Amino acid sequence: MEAIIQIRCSLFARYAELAGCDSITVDVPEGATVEAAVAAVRERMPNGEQLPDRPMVAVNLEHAMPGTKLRQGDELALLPPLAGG
Amino acid sequence: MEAIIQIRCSLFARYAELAGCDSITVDVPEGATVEAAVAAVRERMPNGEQLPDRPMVAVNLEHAMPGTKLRQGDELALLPPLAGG
Amino acid sequence: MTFLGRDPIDIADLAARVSDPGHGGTAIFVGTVRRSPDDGPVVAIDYSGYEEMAESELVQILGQTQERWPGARVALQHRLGRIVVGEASVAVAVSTPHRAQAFEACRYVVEELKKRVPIWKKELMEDGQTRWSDDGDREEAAK
Amino acid sequence: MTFLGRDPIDIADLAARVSDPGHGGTAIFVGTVRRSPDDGPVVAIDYSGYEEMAESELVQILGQTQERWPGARVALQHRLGRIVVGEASVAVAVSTPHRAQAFEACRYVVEELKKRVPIWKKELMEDGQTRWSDDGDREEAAK
Repeated sequence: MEAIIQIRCSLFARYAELAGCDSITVDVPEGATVEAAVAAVRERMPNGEQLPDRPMVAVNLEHAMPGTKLRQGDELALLPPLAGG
Repeated sequence: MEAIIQIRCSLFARYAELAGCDSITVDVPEGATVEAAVAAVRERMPNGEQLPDRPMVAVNLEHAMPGTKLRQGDELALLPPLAGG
Repeated sequence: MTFLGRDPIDIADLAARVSDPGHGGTAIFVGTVRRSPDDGPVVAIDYSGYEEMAESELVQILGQTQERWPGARVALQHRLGRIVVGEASVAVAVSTPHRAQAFEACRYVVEELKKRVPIWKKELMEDGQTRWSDDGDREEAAK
Repeated sequence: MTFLGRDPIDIADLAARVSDPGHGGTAIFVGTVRRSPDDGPVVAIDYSGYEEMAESELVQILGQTQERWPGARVALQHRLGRIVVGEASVAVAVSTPHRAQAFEACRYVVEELKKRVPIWKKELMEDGQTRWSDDGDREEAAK
């Protein structure tokens, strides 16, 4: 049987405002991709349908690709378009 | 008869040190070029033979070419290689 | 070392932090909250960040800068919280032996920061409305 | 307006002088007297200038900068007299609406200054010797 892991996904700025919260935890199969976890977040999060198709993502404080695989304990984050400076 | 004009030539930095003075006045024919005035300065000024062949020159606070013609009252200056900044 | 803070940015302090007797050129960039003529009456911007990641990205950017311009000294400060029009939100100082590298390295740090560091801006308008600024860099875009 | 002076350069003041609510980017260059590893133990530099002409050239350079980058605000200070290693001899600040122009215009001012403004340096060595520095820009050459 496939192991299930919990992934905590942090939300920032306009995404946090959209969801009305700072983080969402989703259950995904071990080894699921970032893309699959984002799909789970989109489904679970209030107003998740308003997220862009492919939001910018970080895993463990690093920018990550949709194909990156996730393990138990990884920290996911959805990043709205950056606007620093 | 050709009119003679007095041209005061200011010296700076290493040229002032070379000459032991800050300025030299030379007599040149009216309409003489910068080049001719510089030749007169070179001849008159202590250690003038150590000036470069074509020192950088200013006339009336502007960079000037060797062919620029001089009139009474013009302020000539010999500028060592610039090193501002 | 921390690059993020809430206090006003002190440019002279930043310059002093990269001072080096072997370095002749220091380039400094200061980004300031501006009131754009085309975008309505912004009075301030609230800056927020994914702070842990922003610090980590900045450490990387500074490391890459020092790889590319060996010996360069870099100092950087990015302010978070509410910043009113005319005040600095970010400043980067780079010193190198010669000036060309200082300009290039400073520009590099600023461009990388814009590209990679997770910081966001919420604009506060004169009428009390707010707006997320993520359609480009309002207060100082690249073009 | 005067660009030359004997007092230490105040970078924060220079930045404040180009501050503008419509400008988001300020680029600042600071040239510092440096102790070069290859040129012997310089302890200070005596800066002198053809002051009237230097002021006039600087006015022209700033005018040309504003023609090329309309609306740019520029402040500049060049120090004369004895400046010890580690202290600033020149600083240029330029603000523009967007950052790319601020960097370009600041660089332009510095390069033009080096090319055109009649200022000279006499290096003072540790052993008391002096040397005119006109074989290139010791403390921060272009390369």
